[in-house]
Amino acid sequence: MALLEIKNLTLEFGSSRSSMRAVDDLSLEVQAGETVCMVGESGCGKSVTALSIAKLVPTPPARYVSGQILVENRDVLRMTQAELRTIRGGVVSYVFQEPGASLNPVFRIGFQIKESLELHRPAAATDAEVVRLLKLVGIPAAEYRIRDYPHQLSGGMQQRVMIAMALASEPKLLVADEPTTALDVTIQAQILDLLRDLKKRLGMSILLITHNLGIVADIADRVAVMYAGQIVELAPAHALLRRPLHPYTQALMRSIPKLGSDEARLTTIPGNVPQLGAFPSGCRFHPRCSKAQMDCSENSSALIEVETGRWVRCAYWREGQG
Amino acid sequence: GGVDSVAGVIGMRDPTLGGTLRLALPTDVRSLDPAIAYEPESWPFLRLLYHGLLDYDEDLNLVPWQARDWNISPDGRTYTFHLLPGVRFSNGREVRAQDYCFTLERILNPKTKSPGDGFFRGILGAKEFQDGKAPHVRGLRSPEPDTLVIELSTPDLSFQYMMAMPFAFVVPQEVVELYQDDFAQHPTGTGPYILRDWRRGARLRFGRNPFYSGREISYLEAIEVMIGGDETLHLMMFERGELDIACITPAGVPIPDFTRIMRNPVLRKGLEQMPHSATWYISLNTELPPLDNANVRRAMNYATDKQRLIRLLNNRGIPAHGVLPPPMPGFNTKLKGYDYDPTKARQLLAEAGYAQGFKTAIWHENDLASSRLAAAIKQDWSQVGVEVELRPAALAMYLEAVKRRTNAPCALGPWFQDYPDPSNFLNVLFHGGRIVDVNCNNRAFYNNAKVNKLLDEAASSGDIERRLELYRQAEVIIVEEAPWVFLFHPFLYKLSQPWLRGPKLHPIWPSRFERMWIEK
Amino acid sequence: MNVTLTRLSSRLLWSVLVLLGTSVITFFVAHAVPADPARTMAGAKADAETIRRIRHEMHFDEPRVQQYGRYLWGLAHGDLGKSYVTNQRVTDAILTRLPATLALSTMAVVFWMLLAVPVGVLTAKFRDSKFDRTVLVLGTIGLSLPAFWLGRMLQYALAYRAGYFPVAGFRGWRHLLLPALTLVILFAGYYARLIHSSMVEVLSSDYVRMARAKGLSEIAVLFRHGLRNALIPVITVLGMDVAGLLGGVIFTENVFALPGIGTLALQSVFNLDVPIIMGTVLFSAAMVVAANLGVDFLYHWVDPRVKRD
Amino acid sequence: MSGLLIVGSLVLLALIAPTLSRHHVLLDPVEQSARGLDQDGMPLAPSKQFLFGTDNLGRDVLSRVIHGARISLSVGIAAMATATIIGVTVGVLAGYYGRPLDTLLMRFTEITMTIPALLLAIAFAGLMDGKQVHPHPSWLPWHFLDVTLRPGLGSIFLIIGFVSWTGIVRVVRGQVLALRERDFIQASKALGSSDARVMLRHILPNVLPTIIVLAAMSTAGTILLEAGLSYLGIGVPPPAPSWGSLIADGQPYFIAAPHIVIVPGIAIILTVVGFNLLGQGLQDVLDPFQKPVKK
Amino acid sequence: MNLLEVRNLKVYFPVQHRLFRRATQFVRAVDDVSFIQNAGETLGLVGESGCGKTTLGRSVIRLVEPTAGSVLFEGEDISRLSGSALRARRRKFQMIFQDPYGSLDPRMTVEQIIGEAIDIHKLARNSAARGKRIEELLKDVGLDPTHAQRYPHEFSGGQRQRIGIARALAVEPRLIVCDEPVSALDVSVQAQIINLLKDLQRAHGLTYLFIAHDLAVVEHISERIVVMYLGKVVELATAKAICRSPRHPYTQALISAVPVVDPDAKRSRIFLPGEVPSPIDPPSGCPFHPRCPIAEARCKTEAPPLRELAPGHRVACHLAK
Ligand SMILES: Nc1ncnc2c1ncn2[C@@H]1O[C@H](COP(=O)(O)OP(=O)(O)OP(=O)(O)O)[C@@H](O)[C@H]1O
Ligand SMILES: Nc1ncnc2c1ncn2[C@@H]1O[C@H](COP(=O)(O)OP(=O)(O)OP(=O)(O)O)[C@@H](O)[C@H]1O
Ligand SMILES: [Mg+2]
Ligand SMILES: [Mg+2]
Repeated sequence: MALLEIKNLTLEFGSSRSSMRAVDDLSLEVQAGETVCMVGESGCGKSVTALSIAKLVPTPPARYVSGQILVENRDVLRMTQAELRTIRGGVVSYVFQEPGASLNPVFRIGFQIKESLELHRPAAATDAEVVRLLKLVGIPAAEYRIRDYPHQLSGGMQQRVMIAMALASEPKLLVADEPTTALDVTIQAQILDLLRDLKKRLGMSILLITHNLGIVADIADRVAVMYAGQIVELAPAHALLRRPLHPYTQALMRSIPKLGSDEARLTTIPGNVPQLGAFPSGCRFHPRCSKAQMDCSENSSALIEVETGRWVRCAYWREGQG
Repeated sequence: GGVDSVAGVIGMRDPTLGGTLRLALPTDVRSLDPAIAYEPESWPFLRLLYHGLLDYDEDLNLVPWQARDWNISPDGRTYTFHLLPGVRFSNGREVRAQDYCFTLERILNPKTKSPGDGFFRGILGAKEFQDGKAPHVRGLRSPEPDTLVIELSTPDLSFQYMMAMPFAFVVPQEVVELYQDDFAQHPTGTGPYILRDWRRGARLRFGRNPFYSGREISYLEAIEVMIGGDETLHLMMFERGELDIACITPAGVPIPDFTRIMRNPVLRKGLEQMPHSATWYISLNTELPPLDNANVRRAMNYATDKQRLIRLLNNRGIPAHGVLPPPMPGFNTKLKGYDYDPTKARQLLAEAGYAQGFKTAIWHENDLASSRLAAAIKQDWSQVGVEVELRPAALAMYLEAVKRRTNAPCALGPWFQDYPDPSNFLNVLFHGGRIVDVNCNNRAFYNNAKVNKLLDEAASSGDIERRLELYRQAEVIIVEEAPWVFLFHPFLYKLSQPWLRGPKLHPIWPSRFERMWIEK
Repeated sequence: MNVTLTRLSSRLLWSVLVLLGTSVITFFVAHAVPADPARTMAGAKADAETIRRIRHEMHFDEPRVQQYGRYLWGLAHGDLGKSYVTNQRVTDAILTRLPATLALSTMAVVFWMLLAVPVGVLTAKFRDSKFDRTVLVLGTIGLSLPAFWLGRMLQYALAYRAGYFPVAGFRGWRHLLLPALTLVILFAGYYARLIHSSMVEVLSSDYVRMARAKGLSEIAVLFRHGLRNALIPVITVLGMDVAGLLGGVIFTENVFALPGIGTLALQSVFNLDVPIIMGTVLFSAAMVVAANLGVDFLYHWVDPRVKRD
Repeated sequence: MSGLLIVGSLVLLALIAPTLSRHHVLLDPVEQSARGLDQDGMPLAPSKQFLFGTDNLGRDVLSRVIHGARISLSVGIAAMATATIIGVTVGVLAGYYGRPLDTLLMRFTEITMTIPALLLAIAFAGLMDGKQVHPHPSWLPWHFLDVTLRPGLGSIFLIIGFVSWTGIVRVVRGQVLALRERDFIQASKALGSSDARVMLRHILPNVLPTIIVLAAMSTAGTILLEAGLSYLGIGVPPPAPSWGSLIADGQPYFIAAPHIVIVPGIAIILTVVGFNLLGQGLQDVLDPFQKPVKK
Repeated sequence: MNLLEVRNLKVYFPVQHRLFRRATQFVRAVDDVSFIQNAGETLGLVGESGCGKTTLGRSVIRLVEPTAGSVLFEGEDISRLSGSALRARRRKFQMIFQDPYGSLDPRMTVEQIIGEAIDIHKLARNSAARGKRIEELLKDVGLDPTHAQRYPHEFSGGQRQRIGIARALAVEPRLIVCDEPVSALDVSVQAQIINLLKDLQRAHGLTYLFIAHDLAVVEHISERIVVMYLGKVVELATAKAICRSPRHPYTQALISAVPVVDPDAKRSRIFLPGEVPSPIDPPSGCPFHPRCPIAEARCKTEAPPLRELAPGHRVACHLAK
């Protein structure tokens, strides 16, 4: 049984008259102990999907149009505020992109971690436990650090504190929304190592959001590629990186410069990422797709399982395959 | 005498002792030092604390107060006072005649900065003393501990009135010298009350003086004065029973609420009225054309509808036909003055060559009554072609402007008497010899040799009747020459609670709190 | 610690300079008024001779600069001079007026913050709701009322007519209720608005989302995590307003006849009582300067980020 | 935009007031009608003849309030303009050049802030007393430049403007400080723009929305300040019917004839609310554009 | 011939403003940096956040006042110029900013933004010529010239970056400092901009000082790369040399930390303990020694000079071979 099961989630922003569909009929599962990555360009709906898991998207302006989000088989979207609070932190914990902005600047980090403990493990809400957590995420001299304010820590440390805070409630699922984008490469590598290590030790599931395919290669078990509010390709990480099937995934991988490669020119995807609410008809990628056919602008294709565990949203995925 | 004054009291039952009188003042009294305080508002409080040698009875006659008796030498230059025995200051010491010498000398001493030194400059040797050429004033002597002799440099019958002014209230030398500049905070006098508490700008409390030994009995246990707020506010507090007297200003009741009170039978019972010794006028600067032309000035008088002005003030006054107000000795009932006659005004203007009218400005204080009057006068004058620019100003600037030579063409304001003698109006306000470039009280800058001569003669005349006659003659000329627009003489009012009893209104001492009592 | 000390001393130095500048300008502006303080002392009727003597006694006939020098000399010795009108020491004059102003300001600030904080937070939470819009309109009306007009109306209706409150004066805390209410009406809406917009920003911040993601209750999210951050920008405005109030609540004090700094300042201006004018202006300037310092320290307390730099 | 509606109709009313009077729709605002007072010289309560009653001199309150709009609005707007010009200049210079000019200007602002409007008003009123000012070197015969200072509207809006600019400085300076660091300013400098160009072409247009909002808000403030000064008796000289002076004249009557105070009071509130709403509305309209789009 | 020569450039920012005393503490954002750049060459600049890349880039074109050292542009020391002389020189060196949203005045149309450059240096004889030039520039950067009257907010991030490039090109500069021009852009757009920059370089003979933190991008576009750490240059070599055989331990760690898309690539990450120290109070000796996996005693005391280990390969490390 999946720990998290998103079924046909559709979410819109704005009033019902001028609604903009940010997430469209999205389905995704995360099994216990699994690391799933979501990749895609800016604004394609990754964060909104992630936040929906604990119903954290403010409504309004957002509206859940349809679908279910089952966390341990209970539908988050139909929960009361009190029930939600047990899910938030209790089952699903978050680590956000900008650690500096996500820690409350006016409280000591020890207090902020303890706050989590008090909510979900009141018995363990002690300084010792806080120190243990900080040590767990590799903060040196944790005993002294608990009295620090967030601004007194560097970005990498702040991110570790965030992770410690997320772990405090011993969640089953850690949702990390671009946890390393704001950090330097060397620090980013440290954080990714930490996540992988924690997952192994604590056996939790991770839903990791990124637009860096390198990170995917590093950490993911499965990958969901999103484009314009939809999942266009869903596959085991290794397979996907080896042999992307959707034209968008393929183009994306080609447009990334690779260290040590000798290409003179990068392959580009023509055109721009479509704006929210201005999605093209039919297949949303067709205006930029090199393999687009006549009917791509009319028929929106469904996500089809082309191999076991490999789903692609493209009718012509077979074209050009070797 | 003091005992007589009780006869002037309204009230059926015997006065009761005790109780607190609750009053309100718009602004703090400037000082409780009799040498400094020179505002009508602070005088009633000075009376609580200090007494002097002379006082007025209900008919404005001078009577001995803390003097046993007094006389003026036939040449009118030497005043002799004999002190009542056993009068004590509130610090317990008995008063000696020497204290009066000190008191008067103190006023003349420039260091004191008394605004009243002018009243006593007539004492022999005052000038030398003021200029620092003599250590003492020659004209002040105390041959016996209970005898005070004052010698003047020229005969002056009006000097007796100075001795009844609060400036001449006696103060003890040792206390003044102890506190010096701060004497006002520690007032010590011979009055029936002492200062209990004075939170500047907030409140003032008086309690009984244990050493008081005067002839009149005072009944109130305490007097409490709230400081701040305007008259309307005080009236509201009065109506809610928070005050015993509505307003202790001469107006007594704020103009806007007067009619309402008159129409309210309950409130009306507490309202007392009497003519005030004051005149409202517009001075016309006789040195500035076209006001240097007497016809123009007369025209301004004719152009002003005094009845309407009085109506604007809810009929709280009578039209003025001359300078002197009715309660003043020497008031001339025969003066006709100028009635409202715009046709005549136009005609006079045409004669003077101003058929088209002219432009002028009226300075006035920016209080309600003045503003109202000025606005009405502006409209009146515009009927005869005189275009007026109104120049309202706060008191300090108003005075600066109107007392400066060739500056303000017209100035609207009242003159209240200091003492009941025509010289207090005529000499001060119309004597050409007193014209100075700044701070000139002769705001019309009126200079008529004949008038000057009459006024000089009157001032030094030792005969009361002759004095008054000379003043009458001078006033006739002044009215004829019209350096003022004579407006009206206001009434005095007092609105008090039904339980408050005490002496009637008095043109010089409107409020004599020390003689009031609360009827339970 | 040392850094704080140097910072403090440099701030103090600047404050002194500001006060000095204020004193120069006030002194010369006050003396630019065409009126003679000597006559103020002598009263309306005094003759020219008396006034001349007083001018001389008071050194008013000296050059302006010399008079200012004399004033500064006194100031340097802690002597603010004496009132021309009442001869009271300026320091005493201010100190006797301070309690009324202080009590009124404190009461008003406490009440309006008690009102504005929950309203501001809740309107931010329920943004664009009917409640929010009503508060916005009421708040706008509140800050659009002329203080003296509102004071008079309240006084008339609630004190004079209904008798719920004393009409005026200052004999106890009950006398402060109505003036405080006036100030609350004037300020509460504005502060609710201020807190609202600051709170709206805070509510969209990442750490509030984080607090929700932790599973905190909405009350804790709003008032523990949100409010403290939302108050940070409000502190500056509040500091300046409190300074302004302490410098004299001119209209409200005037309407309710409260013996405060405002009435003192007002009267001194009308009387051209230069020492008191200087005193009250310097006092309110000192309040502003002190408020700035206070705000700085409050910032440190509320916002730990400031401490480092 | 209810603010715009209120302000617009008030301005319109102010503009056509003289015409209305000429056509006897309104009465003369300064005429002291003999019928306007009762037997005891008291103002009349609202009636058919005088819709909002008469004031203490028997003048029609309605006409005075409507004509008062002319004065109060023009004082408000002129003072706002003065304040805005000073405030924006000081704010932009201080924010753009930074220390030490910033420190100097901000201290100066602080000093100005502490000097009471009241004192300035009284001093100005005195200074404006018919003095001649020659704003040119004495050896130049440019007498057409001479100004005679008169008390009146001009001095009132100068005073109010002069005490109101400090609030604008803070906001403008804050914005400029933030703008100065923005990359497009750096880009313009990199292109070789002079400081003047940067300030006029980039800084100013970008603070303009704020300035407009501030201007609307400070008009509200200046109208209140004028009313306050008039209430204290140092505002617009009589008989010009500014709202503040209407209240000032009427306020002693507020027990006996409350309409004299209430009507202009409501006019002030309406106007100030109007300008405040206008400001808030403008903020909503202009702001989204101003904020950098969220990354 | 070298176009740009930076000699011992230092940029210190005062930390504390004190009233009458000189500031006592400084952020040593750029600390004694020297390098030479040839005309037509792209020099990459990498390093961790806060190591002074932007400051260096900005001080080269005098947007930041250098504290010491000199910047020779075409042989002329521009760090000493001021006023109109500097302003006239500015058309020779331009900048492209990281944030395409913040670097365009939101209140100007595209035509005004690009036109400003032309107006300041009076590069167009009349308005027709000006219009034509703008049209040309827009075409050059791949934008639709009919969009000239639009405002920046009507464009996407990539398009905005193109406008910024067009503005820089308008004055026909020789050197363009590109401060992370693609970091804020989507992965797919990033490639478009990089290709565009390369095309323009070829067409106009431009010289780029290219700042980025993504090593892969820098390697792709640059001929040589400068690696900075705490305001100092730690390694300078050709792009190939830096990426294939880095010699400084920091560069080595940096290269090893770059995530690689290829799932089969074998990973041997060098773990760097600790965080980047504060530039206010940099460590003594070699600034990298507290995190360096191979540091020795002398690294703590002795600052390593920039040594030339191979032709054109300079490294500031005592131990590098
Ligand atoms: N509060 C909101 N109101 C309106 N639209 C929103 C809101 N939050 C998100 N959106 C829109 O929803 C879409 C999806 O946003 P989301 O944050 O999920 O993107 P993302 O894939 O996480 O992008 P990024 O990589 O930039 O974080 C975007 O187009 C965004 O503009
Ligand atoms: N104007 C300034 N005043 C004070 N310190 C500054 C200023 N600009 C930059 N700094 C400091 O100088 C150091 C170098 O900053 P710089 O912006 O050059 O780094 P960077 O390498 O570009 O970083 P990033 O990769 O984050 O853009 C940083 O510590 C920064 O805080
Ligand atoms: Mg996101
Ligand atoms: Mg940078």
